[in-house]
Amino acid sequence: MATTLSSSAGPAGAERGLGLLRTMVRIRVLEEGIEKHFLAGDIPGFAHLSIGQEAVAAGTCANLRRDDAIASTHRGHGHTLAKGTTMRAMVAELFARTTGVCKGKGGSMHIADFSVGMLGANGVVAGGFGLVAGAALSAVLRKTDQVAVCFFGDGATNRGPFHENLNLCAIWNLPAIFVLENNRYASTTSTAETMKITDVARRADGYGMPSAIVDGFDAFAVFDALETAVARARSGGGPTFVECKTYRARGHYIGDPERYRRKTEVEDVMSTSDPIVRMQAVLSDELSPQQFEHLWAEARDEFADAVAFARNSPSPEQSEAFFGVYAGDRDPGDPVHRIAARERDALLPFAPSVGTGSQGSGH
Amino acid sequence: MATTLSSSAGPAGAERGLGLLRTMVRIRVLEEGIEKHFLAGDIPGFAHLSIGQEAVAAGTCANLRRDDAIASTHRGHGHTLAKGTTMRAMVAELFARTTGVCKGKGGSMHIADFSVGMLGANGVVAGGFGLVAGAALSAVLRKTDQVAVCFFGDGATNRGPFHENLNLCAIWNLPAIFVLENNRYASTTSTAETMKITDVARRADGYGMPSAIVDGFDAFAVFDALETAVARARSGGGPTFVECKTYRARGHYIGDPERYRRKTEVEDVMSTSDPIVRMQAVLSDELSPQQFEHLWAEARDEFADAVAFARNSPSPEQSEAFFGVYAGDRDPGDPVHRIAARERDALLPFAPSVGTGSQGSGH
Amino acid sequence: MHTVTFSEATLEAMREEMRRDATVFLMGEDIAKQGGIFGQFKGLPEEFGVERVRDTPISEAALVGAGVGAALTGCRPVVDMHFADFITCSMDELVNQAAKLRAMFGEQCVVPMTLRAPDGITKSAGAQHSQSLESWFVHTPGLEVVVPADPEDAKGLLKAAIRSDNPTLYFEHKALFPVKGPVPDDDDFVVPIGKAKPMRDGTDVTIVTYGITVTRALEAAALLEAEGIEVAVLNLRTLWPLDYDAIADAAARTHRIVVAHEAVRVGGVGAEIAAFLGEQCFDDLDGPVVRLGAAHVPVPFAPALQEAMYPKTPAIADAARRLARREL
Amino acid sequence: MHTVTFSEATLEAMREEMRRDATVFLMGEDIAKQGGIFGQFKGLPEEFGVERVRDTPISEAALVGAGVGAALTGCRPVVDMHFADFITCSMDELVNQAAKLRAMFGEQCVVPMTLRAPDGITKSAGAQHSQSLESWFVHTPGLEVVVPADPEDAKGLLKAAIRSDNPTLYFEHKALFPVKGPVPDDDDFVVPIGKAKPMRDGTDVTIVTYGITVTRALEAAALLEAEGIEVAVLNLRTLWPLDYDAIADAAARTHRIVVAHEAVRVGGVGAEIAAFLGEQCFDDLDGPVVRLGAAHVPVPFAPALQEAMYPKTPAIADAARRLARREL
Ligand SMILES: Cc1ncc(C[n+]2csc(CCOP(=O)(O)OP(=O)(O)O)c2C)c(N)n1
Ligand SMILES: Cc1ncc(C[n+]2csc(CCOP(=O)(O)OP(=O)(O)O)c2C)c(N)n1
Ligand SMILES: [Mg+2]
Ligand SMILES: [Mg+2]
Repeated sequence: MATTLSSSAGPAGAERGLGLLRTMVRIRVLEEGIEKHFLAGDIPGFAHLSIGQEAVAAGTCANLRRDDAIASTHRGHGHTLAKGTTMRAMVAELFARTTGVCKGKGGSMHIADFSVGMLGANGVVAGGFGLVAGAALSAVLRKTDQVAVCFFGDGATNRGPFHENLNLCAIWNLPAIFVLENNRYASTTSTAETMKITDVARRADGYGMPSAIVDGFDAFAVFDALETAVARARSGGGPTFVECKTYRARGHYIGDPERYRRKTEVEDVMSTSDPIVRMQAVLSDELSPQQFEHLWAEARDEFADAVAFARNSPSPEQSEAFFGVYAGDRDPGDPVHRIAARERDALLPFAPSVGTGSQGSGH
Repeated sequence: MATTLSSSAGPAGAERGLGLLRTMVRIRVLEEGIEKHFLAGDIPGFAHLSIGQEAVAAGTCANLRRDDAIASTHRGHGHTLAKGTTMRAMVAELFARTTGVCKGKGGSMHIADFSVGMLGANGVVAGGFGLVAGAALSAVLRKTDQVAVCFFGDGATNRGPFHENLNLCAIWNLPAIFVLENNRYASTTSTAETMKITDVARRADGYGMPSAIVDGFDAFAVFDALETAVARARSGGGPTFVECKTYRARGHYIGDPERYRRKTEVEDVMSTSDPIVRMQAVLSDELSPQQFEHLWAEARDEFADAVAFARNSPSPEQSEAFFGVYAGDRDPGDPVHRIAARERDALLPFAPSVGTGSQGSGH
Repeated sequence: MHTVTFSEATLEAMREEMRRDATVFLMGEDIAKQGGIFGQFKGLPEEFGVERVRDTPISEAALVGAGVGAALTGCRPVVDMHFADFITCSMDELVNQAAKLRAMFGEQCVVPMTLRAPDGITKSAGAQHSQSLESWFVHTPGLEVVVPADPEDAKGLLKAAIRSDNPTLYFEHKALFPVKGPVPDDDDFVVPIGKAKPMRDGTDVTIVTYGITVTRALEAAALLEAEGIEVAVLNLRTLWPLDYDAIADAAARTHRIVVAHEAVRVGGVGAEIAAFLGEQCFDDLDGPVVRLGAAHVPVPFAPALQEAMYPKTPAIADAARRLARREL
Repeated sequence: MHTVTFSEATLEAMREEMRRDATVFLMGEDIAKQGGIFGQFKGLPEEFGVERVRDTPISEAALVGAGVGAALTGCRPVVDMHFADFITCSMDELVNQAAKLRAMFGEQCVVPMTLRAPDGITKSAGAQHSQSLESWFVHTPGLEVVVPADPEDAKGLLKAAIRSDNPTLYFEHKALFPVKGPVPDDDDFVVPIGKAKPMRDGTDVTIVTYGITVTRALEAAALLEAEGIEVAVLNLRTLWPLDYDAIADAAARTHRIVVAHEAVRVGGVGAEIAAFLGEQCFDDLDGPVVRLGAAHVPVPFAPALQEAMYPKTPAIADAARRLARREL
């Protein structure tokens, strides 16, 4: 899939580049901050960082409207931020506070923000394919021109739901876009061990779905591929598969001993491919070092504000553990409420009080 | 995948053809008989016929040793017979008798014969992929040169286990062969509705697995493709995908009203493609009409004998319903036996006596 | 009231809800072209078009997954599982997505999806086409589970399931589809989720049951009536949320309870009910709670074996009789 | 006896069985290169090679499916599910194939497959990484289910599972892996499948439990001992086949029973046990069988919420105390 005119050209391109750069910098700052606070014990649960992959989230979401949908993965901070969730709502969620976007019930692996069409990170690898197929089907049935985008990793492409949902979207010509972040690893396992092909995009052929392969370190390249794909989907042209060749610069999870690759491998890739460094180089004719520094400073301020916001937010009341599951369970007249209230009464008296600090550690 | 010399050539070819023809005729006679006895109420449950597809079973199994494995589908009579199960053991099973190959506990949809490496028909579409991947893996781990063959329909290729197991066999280079019977329909639904591609073999590319497309009405063509595939698998060359273009000449199940296609469609295909008619035509220089008739008569005798055998066989004792689940459950010292015996004692006194006739009807 | 088959009752429910709400749609394997294995989809594609009545590939995981996605984004999907046994092919989508998303996401969303699952033992369908799996889903927080026993339930519960904002499993017994019964004429008739229905009163024993076993329990009660034993029958209708109050009420009134279902007895819904009774109604019980269910075996193919391994009218009558006669 | 962690105990079991029987092999995601998330596979690829200790793609359905195929054809596969929650991704292979093939095929085959499934609530792993799903499989004929409570169980039950000719689910609680305890030195030490183990005697109440909750029950018993209440603790070890005799025995001896587990209470294994007691041991019971289990909610992320929704030592002690004091 070729775009005739790169979106990086001219003054419009520079402005676009600045937008993409800002998003990438915000993601980087957010994730470096998450790493620090996770290790400090402020963030419970698991956390997976997308450092090195920011161009995919930025280049994709820059093409989306607020009412378009995305589904994300266990590695979803970048997608979430790029789709429009505030750092406050995200950090408060990671800190397990009531002001978090999921009221502290989701955490990093299950962060979602329906106000911006973000249908959730997912603790199940390949969990997003069905959600996106369904959101795309829903757009058709409700006769809107919304599109739905699925982010997923190379590892997810070996699961059955990948196969079933891509085929379904192809035959029904749904406005879905499949954005593969091929970062060369699924946890400890390299793609060379889990598939014989090097370009996963070949699998799209088996569904009769058009595909593109792009340099996933180049936010412009991602933007261009998605621009075409989104236009196709929005105009009834059906789904597209976009394979972004990228790299995970951190461990699989925070704390990963990373025995499956050499430190130098990471350094080698990042020294030439860091998507932020590359974008800054592209924009260096248009923007001064001070302007770059300003972007970083803004992002750092935003993150510091989000941490302060999270710290000042309350942890949920323990009685909250028993509600918010069924649509009716806060209504005293609903049968399910009565059952939930009985469970609360049975267990809550024995609940240990738990500090706001982390119980977390890597998995 | 091309075979340089067709296995149909020369006197050896004629002998091979005769063998293939005999198998096809036996399958046809068996299934026409099953149809009759099902409609007469002798066979309970569901039954799915493979009439029109006999060349695939015959051409494939002629390449296999007794200790090679096959996994079949809900449409498995042909595969089972071709792999070496006797008609007696099959018909008795369909009649739900103790002399059936599964003691009457399986029936058409779950017929299996481990004595000939037949790992079972399967009531779950795509249920065979995992069994074959595992049997092939087992052959490698046990250091034998056995191969494992999976029969499956076009519909099954849209399920996740297809994807996962083909990829697994490819990356591990397992001695597995995937024989697709693309008969244009999955129940009421044509392949045109369920996939955008016409050659499912394209999906094999996505696993880096070699593939072949053959005329599935031509038993020689199937034989040749499988000869290559089996040789590859046996010699450590890994899996192969073989797509056989074929046609289901009967309803999806016995009793199917077939509203999804015109009667003339079936007649059109069968008038030109009936694999038995075609093989007889190929062999007409070598064999006389009497010889052909002899083949049919032999098969009919074999079937009549099998029906007589089944009719003379007992139905299982009702107490059998409670045992044969766990390896230990017939051993009075085993904990699971005691539980099973208690269940028998609780329910058996109320068991209605059931005749040997059918409760069956189409599904 | 009018009389229809169970199958037609589900059709009425589908038609009314699809007319009432344009976001309701249906998808499944082989549902449109021949009207479904049990005729339960007949005429729907003609009235609502193939956009809203979709034949699908054999891709259960995608169907349920896409059902969840559509439910999250403004639709009310009804997904037909063909046979309940194939829920196993979409278990992750159901259990780890549909059931959990609302809770995990802090109530940002609802998942108004209905799964229709023809289940139960009939006609030697064999081990892979005969299961009753409802117990798994009662144990799975986030799901609703309903099981109609007759055409009235079939219509009213299906409408309730479609209108519910929660993911709802609707288990319909294959052998019930041709059964006839009265159904209210009102287009807005729904059976409330979470409420059991007393089918008959009695003072000696209550048979607590659901689905096709309600019919067997009623037959058993009629048999025992002739012997002078008064048996009440409680049709649960909904398995989650379970109507514990109605069950406790039965214990308070008859003090003797039989729980019966076609699902495997061990770990079945009957265990939950019996355990509840033993815990919360201990003083009301004058005898053991007797549980009846299928044996702990895959359903065998041979008719003689199939018919031996699950409880029908005689077994139910025997348990109620012995309980009433203080023989237990 | 020697003292090892739970994780090391499983490693000993794997090593001994893999040495003993060349057909035993192991496969799973990310098990070889870093020794597993809990160190439970450390050193195995070095000793047995990557042919027998296989890192796999993320393809749970294929892993279990291939496990069944290998088990049918002469191997003894051990398949690691990574997290028990992902059994949902291979539910058909487990329930419709592994569990049923021997029965459907008239005993032509055995399916000696072991599924290792790290489960349970710990460290805010959230709703999709915290489930205890054993109840589903007790309800599924054809499967064995074992749940070790300590290193001794871990080793002995894993060896028994591998040697068993039936498909066996081995649920290992994530929080148990670092826990230390004594393990017999004998290479042929196995814990028999189907037998419960009394962990301590007592005359007032028995806590019937399994897995990680055994530790909590023992803590509760120790607390109550100080109050003069004598509490017995029965570690079930195997959930299927369930040791009904040992449970009945407990009822005969203490007449008061608490059943506790970390799985969801509703429809949990505790329901089967309580129902059995209410039915078969009615006259032995002096009070209600009290069931404790997790609330009927997906496990929440926030630590304060997670810790509120399942029973730990204080809740178990309270139930036993009230039962002993005739307050229930
Ligand atoms: C169904 C399922 N299997 C296994 C896991 C454990 N797991 C979490 S992330 C991961 C690797 C995913 O790899 P990939 O899809 O390439 O995404 P990446 O981590 O590289 O972003 C695994 C195996 C899971 N969460 N879900
Ligand atoms: C998992 C699953 N889904 C649905 C069905 C119902 N079903 C049985 S056969 C069949 C069609 C199979 O089509 P195909 O794979 O092409 O095989 P064919 O019948 O053409 O031989 C369907 C949908 C099933 N048995 N298993
Ligand atoms: Mg990856
Ligand atoms: Mg077909």
